[in-house]
Amino acid sequence: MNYTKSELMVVAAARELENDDSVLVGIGKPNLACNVAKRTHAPELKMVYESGTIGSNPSSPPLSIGDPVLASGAVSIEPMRNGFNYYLQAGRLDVGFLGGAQIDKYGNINSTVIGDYDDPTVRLPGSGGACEIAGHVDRTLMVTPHSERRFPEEVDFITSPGFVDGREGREELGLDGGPEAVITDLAVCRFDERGEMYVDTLHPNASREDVRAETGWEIEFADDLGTTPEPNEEELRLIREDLDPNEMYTDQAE
Amino acid sequence: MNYTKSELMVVAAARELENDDSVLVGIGKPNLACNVAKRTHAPELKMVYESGTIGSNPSSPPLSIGDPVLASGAVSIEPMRNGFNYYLQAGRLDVGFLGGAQIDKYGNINSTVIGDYDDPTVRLPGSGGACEIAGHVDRTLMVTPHSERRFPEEVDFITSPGFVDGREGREELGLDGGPEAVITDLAVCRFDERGEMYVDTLHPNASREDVRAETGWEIEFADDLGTTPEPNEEELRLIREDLDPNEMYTDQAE
Amino acid sequence: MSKVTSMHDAISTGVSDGDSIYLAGFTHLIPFAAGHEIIRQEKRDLELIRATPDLIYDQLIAAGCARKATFSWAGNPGVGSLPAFRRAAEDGIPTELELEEYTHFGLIAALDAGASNLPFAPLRGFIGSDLPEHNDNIARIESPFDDDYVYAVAPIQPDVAVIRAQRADDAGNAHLWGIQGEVKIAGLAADTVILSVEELCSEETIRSDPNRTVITSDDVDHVVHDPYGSHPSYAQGYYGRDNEAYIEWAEIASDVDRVEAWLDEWVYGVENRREYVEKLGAERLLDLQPEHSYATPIDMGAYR
Amino acid sequence: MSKVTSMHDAISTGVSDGDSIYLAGFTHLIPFAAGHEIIRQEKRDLELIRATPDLIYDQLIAAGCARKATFSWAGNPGVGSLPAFRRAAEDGIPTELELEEYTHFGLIAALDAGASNLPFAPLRGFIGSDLPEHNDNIARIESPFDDDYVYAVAPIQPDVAVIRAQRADDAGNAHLWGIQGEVKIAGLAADTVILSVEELCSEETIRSDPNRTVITSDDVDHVVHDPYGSHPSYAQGYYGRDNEAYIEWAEIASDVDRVEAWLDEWVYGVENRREYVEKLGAERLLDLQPEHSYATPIDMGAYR
Repeated sequence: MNYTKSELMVVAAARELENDDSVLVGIGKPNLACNVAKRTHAPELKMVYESGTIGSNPSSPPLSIGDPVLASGAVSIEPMRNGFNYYLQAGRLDVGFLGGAQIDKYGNINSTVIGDYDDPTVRLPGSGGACEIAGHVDRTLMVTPHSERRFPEEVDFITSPGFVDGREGREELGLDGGPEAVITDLAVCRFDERGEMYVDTLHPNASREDVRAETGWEIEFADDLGTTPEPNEEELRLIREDLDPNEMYTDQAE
Repeated sequence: MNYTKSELMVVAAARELENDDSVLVGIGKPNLACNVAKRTHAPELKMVYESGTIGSNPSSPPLSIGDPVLASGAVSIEPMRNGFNYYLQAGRLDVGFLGGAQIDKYGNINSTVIGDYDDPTVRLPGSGGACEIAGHVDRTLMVTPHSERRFPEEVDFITSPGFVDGREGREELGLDGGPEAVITDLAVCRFDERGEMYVDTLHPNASREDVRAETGWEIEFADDLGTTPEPNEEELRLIREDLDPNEMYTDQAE
Repeated sequence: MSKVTSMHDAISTGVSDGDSIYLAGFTHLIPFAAGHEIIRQEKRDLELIRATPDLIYDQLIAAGCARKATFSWAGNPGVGSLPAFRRAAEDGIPTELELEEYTHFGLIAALDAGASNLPFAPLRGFIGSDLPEHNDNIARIESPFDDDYVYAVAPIQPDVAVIRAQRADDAGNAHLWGIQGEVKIAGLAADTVILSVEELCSEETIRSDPNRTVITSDDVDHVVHDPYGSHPSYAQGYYGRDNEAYIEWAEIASDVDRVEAWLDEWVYGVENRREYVEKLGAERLLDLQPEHSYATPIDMGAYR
Repeated sequence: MSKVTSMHDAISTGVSDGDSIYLAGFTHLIPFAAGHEIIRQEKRDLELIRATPDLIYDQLIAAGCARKATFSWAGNPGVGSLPAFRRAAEDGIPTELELEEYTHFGLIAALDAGASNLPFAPLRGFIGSDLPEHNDNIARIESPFDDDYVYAVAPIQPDVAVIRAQRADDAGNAHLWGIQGEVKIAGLAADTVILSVEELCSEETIRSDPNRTVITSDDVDHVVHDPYGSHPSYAQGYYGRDNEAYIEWAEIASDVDRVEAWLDEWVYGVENRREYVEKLGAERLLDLQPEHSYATPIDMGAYR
């Protein structure tokens, strides 16, 4: 099959989802990934949005996490306090998608500032729901392009905790779960027993050198380094025909 | 007019209510009093129940504070947490009606136990909403028959705070408002600048001696001791014909 | 994915001796049928939790099912006290009854903390009351921002909650209207949830009005279709509160022998709620029937 | 008792220079018309509070109305950043912008504490984040019952909240459906509440469905009937979100001159929302129109 890097990223993310997961869906590629999963191997996937919609079944991909297609036909809609309090904090959500301007080797995410907090070079949007999503879901998934700027050894500001300074650090704070996978345009990365990011599979056509060049520290590679499985026909058809026909979130192969 | 003591109590309570009050209604005589007020001098009275119904307009007097007539036609219905949190605690309610097995000279109420807490002579129902109603409304009204047993100098157990050990005591706890009036079958009592109960008006046909005999301490009388105004024709008609035709909560004169 | 079962099976699977259970509802939608099934199955040593124990807990206590009551108001609303509760609390008849006592606000805040996975909930409650001295799960706590203070309550997380609603689909997504009480947070706080409804409906009906949903399928273990399952409490729009039955209980329950006879007739003597309702008879049902009064429609819109 | 007034009068009476204001709504029902009226009336030194500042706060900042933003996510959802917000925060253009920053959960908890008259709200939030170091209204607090801990946030009580709903009676009892966001607690926490609705309805309509009520008249100071008052945000069942307008803003707002031109045309250049809607034109309105999809009815019952 002919496919693009962004299509591969969406499909790799979709395959991280299991049939009985409740997932806090983000916008863009995460939304596509959830919809691909729901229409293939995970029909029971329960899609929850920060806006409080539970069990959404959007007829078309939403631009924001509060679009009306997420409310019409949802199973339930909760006020924000209830969504955060009862759903997120009480551990009802299995998976969360997060993005950020920087992700470091412990999976900590920065979406607040580049530079100093009080006098930033770039003022980013901030946490939104991310900090508590990172703290309370079982598995955090990150989908982001690979670049040295985006993958520093240490983030400028921890907006959302990964393993903080290692798995023990996170545990000492009383947080369960943690980062599960980082899906880039070069590889799928996971976290070792110390909580450090390593490369688990390289995408077809990507090399160790490509990854090293775009990572801000000496990232390690799995002993049994694999190749990321390619998207199949049905997955690509869903993206191209049903979910993102206008290529808003993916570049698409012909 | 011919009227009974219980009818007078209901009417005296009704007259404590003002047109723009939000009142947390109790069952029995308080419910009658609120409905008399709403149908006479206080048409804008907003009736709120512990069950979470706001702006109820019951077609017939409810037996409990959660009857379906309180829900049908209400302006709003809140889950219990919201009712207590946003309405009561945040000071949205002006008046509350409370009863109890004992009321003492500072207006403290006991509806928990007679005797020792751990080995009670009588186990009473407990606080329910009363403790926080007493703490958070501007004016607490009590409607109860006068007897020495019910009016001890000090209650066995403070379920709901009146002025605790005087107005200063209540203030030190951070509580506003407090007891406004105690309406008995002999008199209407109020509270002086120390927070002690005194007799403000005697009901027609009741004497100082009657009150002294039924009160557990040397209760004082207002310098300008008055007589409780009698119910008028319309108030009695409402009670007898519309609100309590079966004499569930009042004895009625012919 | 259907979780529909009988009340018999839901209780026998869901409730074990020694469990803490929460039969939810504030006056409205009280799960009487579930309580009666618990009595019939002779569950023992239960901790009964609810703000308002009501008649159903009085019956469970009278039947010897309870070891403890966690509550905030133990009375028969508008009528008087709960005789069986008092006999157990005052004289240990038929069993000793440990009490853990709150105010309504305090108990609801504790349940909310349980539903929220918080180590405590703050409230301006208990102030000036003697109650905190008698309950270790109530503690004073200072504000970290100024010299203000509140009380905190520890979380309550029942082993089992039985909740009722007007309608649900067979997976357990439920719509409730009228007085909501603490139904939602009881369901969210508990490990096991038994949902009993007046009507089974399609998932489409639920999805047509998501703001009406009180609990979703992920939190529900068993769904029971039990019409009139709340009598003598009520279901808004389906039947009214049988106030006569509440008034009668005051007399029945004041006498141990009469309670036994009543339990024999109305609980042990019927197999399930259907038989109970048949025994109630059509006349009583008709007397409790309200006229229809539909809510003004809302349009959710179908968006492409 | 009618509180119905024009948006012009509601804003000129309700909002003063220096106020803290909360234009409520999470994506849904954002009060754009109110924001534009604030710009037209040249209110200054406002503290803008909301989880998601959105385009309307970007416009208020660009117009020079703001001195401070209290927020948790300052972006254009699905599109990118808020250019005017960034210019003010990074370079003080057109005015310096003080920031008070939370997470969504933290800000909503703070607003809930404000609505509840609590000195703080606890949450398992901010854990592992650098944010608490930069905000004195976030503090760690220990559980009084075990060795657990949480963070607390101080209450937020805005001077003014503008909230929108689909329908209300003229006294301000309002029904809202779809995404509820923080509309209710914003209204409860604020001193002054301006309620703007798509439709005025009878009190009877409100009372037909009390579970749908988001706020009641006692908490509402002004009622404004402003159809399409949320465009380019949306009103569930009435019109859809104008996603094109959100996407276009990214380009417009990146250039100070284009922003000025846009404000001249769409804010200063129209007198009120009605003129704005006329300017939008019928074609755009039709494109945003959903098909009808009514909720399955519920019966509240008429009880005697």
